[in-house]
Amino acid sequence: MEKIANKVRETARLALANGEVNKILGWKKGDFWYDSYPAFITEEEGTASLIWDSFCVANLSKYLIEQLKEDIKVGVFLKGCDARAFNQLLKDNRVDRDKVVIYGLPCPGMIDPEKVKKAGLAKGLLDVQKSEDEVVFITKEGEQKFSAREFAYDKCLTCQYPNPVVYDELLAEEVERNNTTEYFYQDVEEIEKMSPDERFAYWVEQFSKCIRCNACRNVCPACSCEKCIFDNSKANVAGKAKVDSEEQFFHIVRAYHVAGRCVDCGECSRVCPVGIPLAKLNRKIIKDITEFYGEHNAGVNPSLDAPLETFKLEDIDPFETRAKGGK
Amino acid sequence: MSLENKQISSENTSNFKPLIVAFCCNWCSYAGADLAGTSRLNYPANVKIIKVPCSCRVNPNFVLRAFQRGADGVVIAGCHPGDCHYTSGNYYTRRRFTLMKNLLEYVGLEPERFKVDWISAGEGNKFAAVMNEALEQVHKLGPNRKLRDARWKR
Amino acid sequence: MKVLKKEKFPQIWQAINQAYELYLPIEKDDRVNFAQWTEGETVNLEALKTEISPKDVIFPQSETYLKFESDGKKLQLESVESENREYVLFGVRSCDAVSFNLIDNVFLREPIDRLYEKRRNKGTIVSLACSEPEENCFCSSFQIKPEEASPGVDVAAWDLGDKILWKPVTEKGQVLTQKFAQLMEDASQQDQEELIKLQNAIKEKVKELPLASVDPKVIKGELKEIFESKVWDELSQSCLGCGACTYICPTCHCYDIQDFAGGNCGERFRCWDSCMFSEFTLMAHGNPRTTQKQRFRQRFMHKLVYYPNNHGSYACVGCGRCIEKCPVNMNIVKVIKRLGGEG
Amino acid sequence: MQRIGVFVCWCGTNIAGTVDIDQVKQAAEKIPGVVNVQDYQYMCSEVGQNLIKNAIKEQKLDRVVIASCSPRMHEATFRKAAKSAGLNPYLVEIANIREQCSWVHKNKEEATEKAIALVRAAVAKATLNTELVPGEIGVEPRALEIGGGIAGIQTALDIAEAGYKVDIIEKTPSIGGKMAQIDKTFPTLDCSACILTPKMVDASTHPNINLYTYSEVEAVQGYVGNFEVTIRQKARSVNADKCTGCGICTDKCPSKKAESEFDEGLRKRGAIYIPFPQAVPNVPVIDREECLKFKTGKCGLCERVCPSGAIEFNQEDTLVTQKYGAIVVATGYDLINLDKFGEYPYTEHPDVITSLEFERLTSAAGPTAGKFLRPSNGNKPKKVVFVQCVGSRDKSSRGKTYCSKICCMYTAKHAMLIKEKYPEIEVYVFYIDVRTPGKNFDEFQRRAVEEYGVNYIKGMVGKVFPEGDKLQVHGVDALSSETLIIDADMVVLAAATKAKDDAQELGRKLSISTDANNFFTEAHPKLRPVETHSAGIYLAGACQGPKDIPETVAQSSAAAAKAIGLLNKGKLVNNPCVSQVDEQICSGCLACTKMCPYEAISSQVIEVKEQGKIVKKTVAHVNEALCQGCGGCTVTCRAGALDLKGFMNRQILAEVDAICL
Repeated sequence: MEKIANKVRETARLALANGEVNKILGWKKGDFWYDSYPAFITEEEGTASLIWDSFCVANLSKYLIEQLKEDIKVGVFLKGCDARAFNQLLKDNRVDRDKVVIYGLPCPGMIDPEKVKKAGLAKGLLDVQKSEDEVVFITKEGEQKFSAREFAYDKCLTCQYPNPVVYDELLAEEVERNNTTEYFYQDVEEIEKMSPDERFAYWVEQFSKCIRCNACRNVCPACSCEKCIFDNSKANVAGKAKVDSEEQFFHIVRAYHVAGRCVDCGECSRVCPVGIPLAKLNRKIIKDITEFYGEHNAGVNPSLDAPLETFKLEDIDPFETRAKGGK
Repeated sequence: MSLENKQISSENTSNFKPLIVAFCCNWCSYAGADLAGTSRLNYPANVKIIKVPCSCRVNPNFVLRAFQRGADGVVIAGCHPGDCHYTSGNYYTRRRFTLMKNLLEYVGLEPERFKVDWISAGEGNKFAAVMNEALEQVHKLGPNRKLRDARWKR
Repeated sequence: MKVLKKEKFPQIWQAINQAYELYLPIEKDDRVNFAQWTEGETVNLEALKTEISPKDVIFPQSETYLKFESDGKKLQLESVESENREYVLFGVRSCDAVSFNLIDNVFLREPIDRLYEKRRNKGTIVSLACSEPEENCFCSSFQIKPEEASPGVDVAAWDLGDKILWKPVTEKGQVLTQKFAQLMEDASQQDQEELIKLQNAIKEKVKELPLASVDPKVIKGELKEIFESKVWDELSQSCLGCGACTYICPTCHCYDIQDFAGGNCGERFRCWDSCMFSEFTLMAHGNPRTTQKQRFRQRFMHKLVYYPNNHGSYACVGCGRCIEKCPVNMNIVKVIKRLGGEG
Repeated sequence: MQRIGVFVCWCGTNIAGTVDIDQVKQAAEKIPGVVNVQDYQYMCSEVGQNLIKNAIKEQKLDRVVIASCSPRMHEATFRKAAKSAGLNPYLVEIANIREQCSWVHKNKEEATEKAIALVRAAVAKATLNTELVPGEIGVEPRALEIGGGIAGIQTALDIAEAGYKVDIIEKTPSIGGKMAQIDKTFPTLDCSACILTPKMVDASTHPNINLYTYSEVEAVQGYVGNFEVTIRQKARSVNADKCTGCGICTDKCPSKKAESEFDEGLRKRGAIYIPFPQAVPNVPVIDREECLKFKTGKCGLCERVCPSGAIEFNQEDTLVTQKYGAIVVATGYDLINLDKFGEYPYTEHPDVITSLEFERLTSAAGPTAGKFLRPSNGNKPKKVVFVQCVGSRDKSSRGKTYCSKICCMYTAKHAMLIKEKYPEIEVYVFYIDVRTPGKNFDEFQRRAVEEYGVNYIKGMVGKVFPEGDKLQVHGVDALSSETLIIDADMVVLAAATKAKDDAQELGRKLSISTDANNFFTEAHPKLRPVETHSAGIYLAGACQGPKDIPETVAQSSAAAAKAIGLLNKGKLVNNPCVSQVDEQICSGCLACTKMCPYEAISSQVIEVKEQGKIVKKTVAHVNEALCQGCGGCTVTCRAGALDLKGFMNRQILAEVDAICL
């Protein structure tokens, strides 16, 4: 990854130097091994601080909405899921393709610091490096090697699009990920198998953890409304009380609003501070859409109609209970 | 630490009077309901109708709101696919609520509590039959506590 | 000073629970948070930090003020008296314990928030010293001593392996101790020595922490100057505008008042609010802070400038939760460093 | 606080018999905002209406809720009453406590409880009602006729006679349609061409009628009174202005392999051809798939022989856009494909023909100059079998469930035409039922049996076997249960009629619906038979369902009358319950524009002030004249930036809340 990181810095430096872009969105390193965070760079010298490592999980595409309000051209580094997110934003008319230069980064999968912590490896950890399928934990005492899969984010384990689906320049060779779709719906199927009461109990327990912080929504590239209906007190759809029914309302509607638009980046689950597995709601809808209307991978091809913005005469009709007649 | 009381006051199931909120499109199903009336077809009084211009006007928010407010069942009724007054509105309804219904079931709602059906202006019989059936099924299930706001008093 | 053997924990939880409501760090799905204890819950006192601060015990996320009912056209109001019993909040870390004092500064000064006062007075706080501070802890930056009892706690406790050392500090703490004294033993000389050893060890560990050098005093200058700093533009760019930091933060205490209209009845409640939200402080004319930069600045100006100006201390206790939870790794440490010229 | 008046109607005992009016009144009085509650036996009567009007004035009511029969019954009445009392009519709400309450519930207690809930919901909605004012839109005084058959011609002539311009779009090179192909018409047996061709000429020469033959509808935009239609005029390759219709080109064309569409493939035509001698316009067209010049680049004979230089090989399709106030759809029908009816070897045997082919065979202008001869060998047939209901009233997937309506009559006509000319030919008709309702229809069919001796056999044909130069028809006489074998020379199949294959596509362009059989759907099967659900678009002829000529003509004149009525208005009032955009909230994702069935939503760029700077922003924009108020867009809009006036999100939520109390 370090080789690619050099390329990231060089690409960004050149782009700023030759005026191709006015601003670069990339990642920088903070105080800790896992602390890779979004960087907004306008000066050539600033590009030296850019990095590309196994913690560049933050999706930079949604920042473009704000950034492009100024009359500038922006260069942005996008991973596979980020690129789908970009396409979704494009479809929603939230970004202007002409004002963006995309540097695609085939993604080897990101490492979940929580998993590292849970494995008891976080203590004294100085750096984490990844090469191929291995991850190396570096402490004062030395190095330890593990299989990278063990520490990858859950969402990366079922990722279908590690390579950017849209870019102007691809900074590395495409990666191959042998993620079978077999496990893609595993979580969903487990819940589907439960009885209605069990399912409800499961989700009530999950939703009741919700603190209404909106992190899931704000990180979501499909949630790009100028003003979310839940932020609009005039809409009269939800209050802010910590009440089960309102949490359920929020999460059900949130999932529905991204139906057919969710790019399956899994960020909602990742950022939830209380660990609600929100992506399981989105995956359920993806599963249903695939089953009923054919596979639709939002953000892969933005010229395709979103499933809820179109219909077919011969769509399945789960509702018709009696034959038409009786006139 | 929620505001909610732990238990929603337990309703006496034997006196259970289910509430069904039915969203009916103006052109077909509302007229179908009227026809059920002119034909004096009986169905229980617990079905209460809200008129919308087209079934595609029904926002999933409305359905959830009804459950929040203590509805034991929700029905959306629109023109038969192909017969929409607005040519294609109910095709959207069909897609939207195919997904929404599945999602609601996924979070634990019993399938019988939420229905979509197509009832034409001429199908007064069907209107009564659909409502009777919905009520019967909901009655069997008992009062709905899922998705319900404990602060709301019916 | 008393000693409570860990094997007695189940007994004492049960005993306390009879006389009080008992709040403890409870583990569920691999996550530890303060919650009301009930038989069978997994208590986890080893985890250093709960995911969310325990402030919701003294300042619940939602709290009803009054209920109203209309009979025809007359509106009847009924104020909601807190029915809560006295409670014990067990296992609070020093940083979180200090945060209670910071919130007290706001709610217990005139005009006193009666609801808060009532709830606060009903609580007995048992702190638990941090034997193993973590890498994102920086409480020492705010002169908090994780090895000691923070001011305001009723009982201080230290983990000595198979037992905890129990030191009542206030009258309330004494009462609690006396009630359950039969489950405890007096601390021995050896225990006292072990305590000093533990405290020294903690002090050493704190010095070694990567963020030990964070010092909010590097933020100098006039309020206006800090307010208008270019740094805010830069830092706020990555902020998603979610409220994760404010809701997990032990010191954030802003709230909104809303009505739940329930047809013929309803209630007025307050609930946490976040200065990160676009509807925060929305008034009839609109919102005074319309951009995320302004909202972001508000949060940190409040913690690092306004609050200190009003109350003489920073409104941050260095618990490090925001470092852990911010979806994009933006946090108060980065802000302090950047405002201090680092960067 | 609102000042709402609630008026509870007894409807005699219709409501009061099951609903306790006093209880409803008492409950209504307690609802916040309600200041006046009254009841009356018949609220819709003049006395009742005056009650409401006076209350509006005296009590200064700003909202009115009427608990009565269905709004479909008297909403308009009460709105009018409110309006006359100075209240905006859209501040009136109806609680339907008759059709949806007193008439369907027996238990008085339960019905009363429900009536109260319905009143509560109506008050909750009314509280949030706002004044709505319908807008006015102009009407373009020109009509479009899609389809140039008898239906289209009749409608166009009627509209033109009323003084309005009409354009006819006809897909084929000539107007005339199916009727032009028909030999004689039932029940009078007068010559089809004799009555049709004068009308064709009238249409082509009428100063108010303009023909677009060999043209199709490319796109339709706009709305009632203001449709904007793009017409694709396909390249004829002949300059119609220069062409004199002399016909030299069609004679000289060396390619004569194409099957004449007009003659149902029973005759060949040239690559450059005039479909039939009476074609209007009398201008040939080049079939580019057949033309040697287009296929090989060589030839060009027609160009050389044309005395007026009208041949233009390089002609291209042209697109014309024109505004219309009204559109009449008269695209007609087709016969079903008989590929799947293997029991009648239609595709294999030339002597098995459809009824339309029969028309050409008996026509004096047809391929046999009116002589009835077997297509296989040119001999005169001795026995002819007609099979009815081929694909009609057929529940299997190959057929149509409906009755094609015209077959019984034209089969009787065909049988008579044979017998008239050749009494010696034996004619058999296999039928399921003979359906002959219509003026002089049954008499006509009986004549075929009684005077002409046509053999009517109730029963179906099982199979037709080609046997030597005969067609062995195996059938069953259902009345005698006898199996019949007839050595026929010809078999004529009454193939079911069907909607045009592209009806759905056209329907989508026009935003009008089609039924399960792809026939266009009328607005009401009884009361609005020529209107569609899309205002300003009307239906004429068999595109709406199987019809004979008299019916078609009657419906065409009806459609014309509707269109004239619209054009004559000059101005229209539109439904004020349309969608509106909150531009502040709109993110400009434009999902609504994709969903809108009327293309009523477009995007527009507005300037907004953000942080003191003027920023350009794309938002959705609703064309209120186009919007029909279905409200589908409001659900597409996640943020709720789109809302439907009269059925706002807040209003419906308030109704839900009120109902759930």
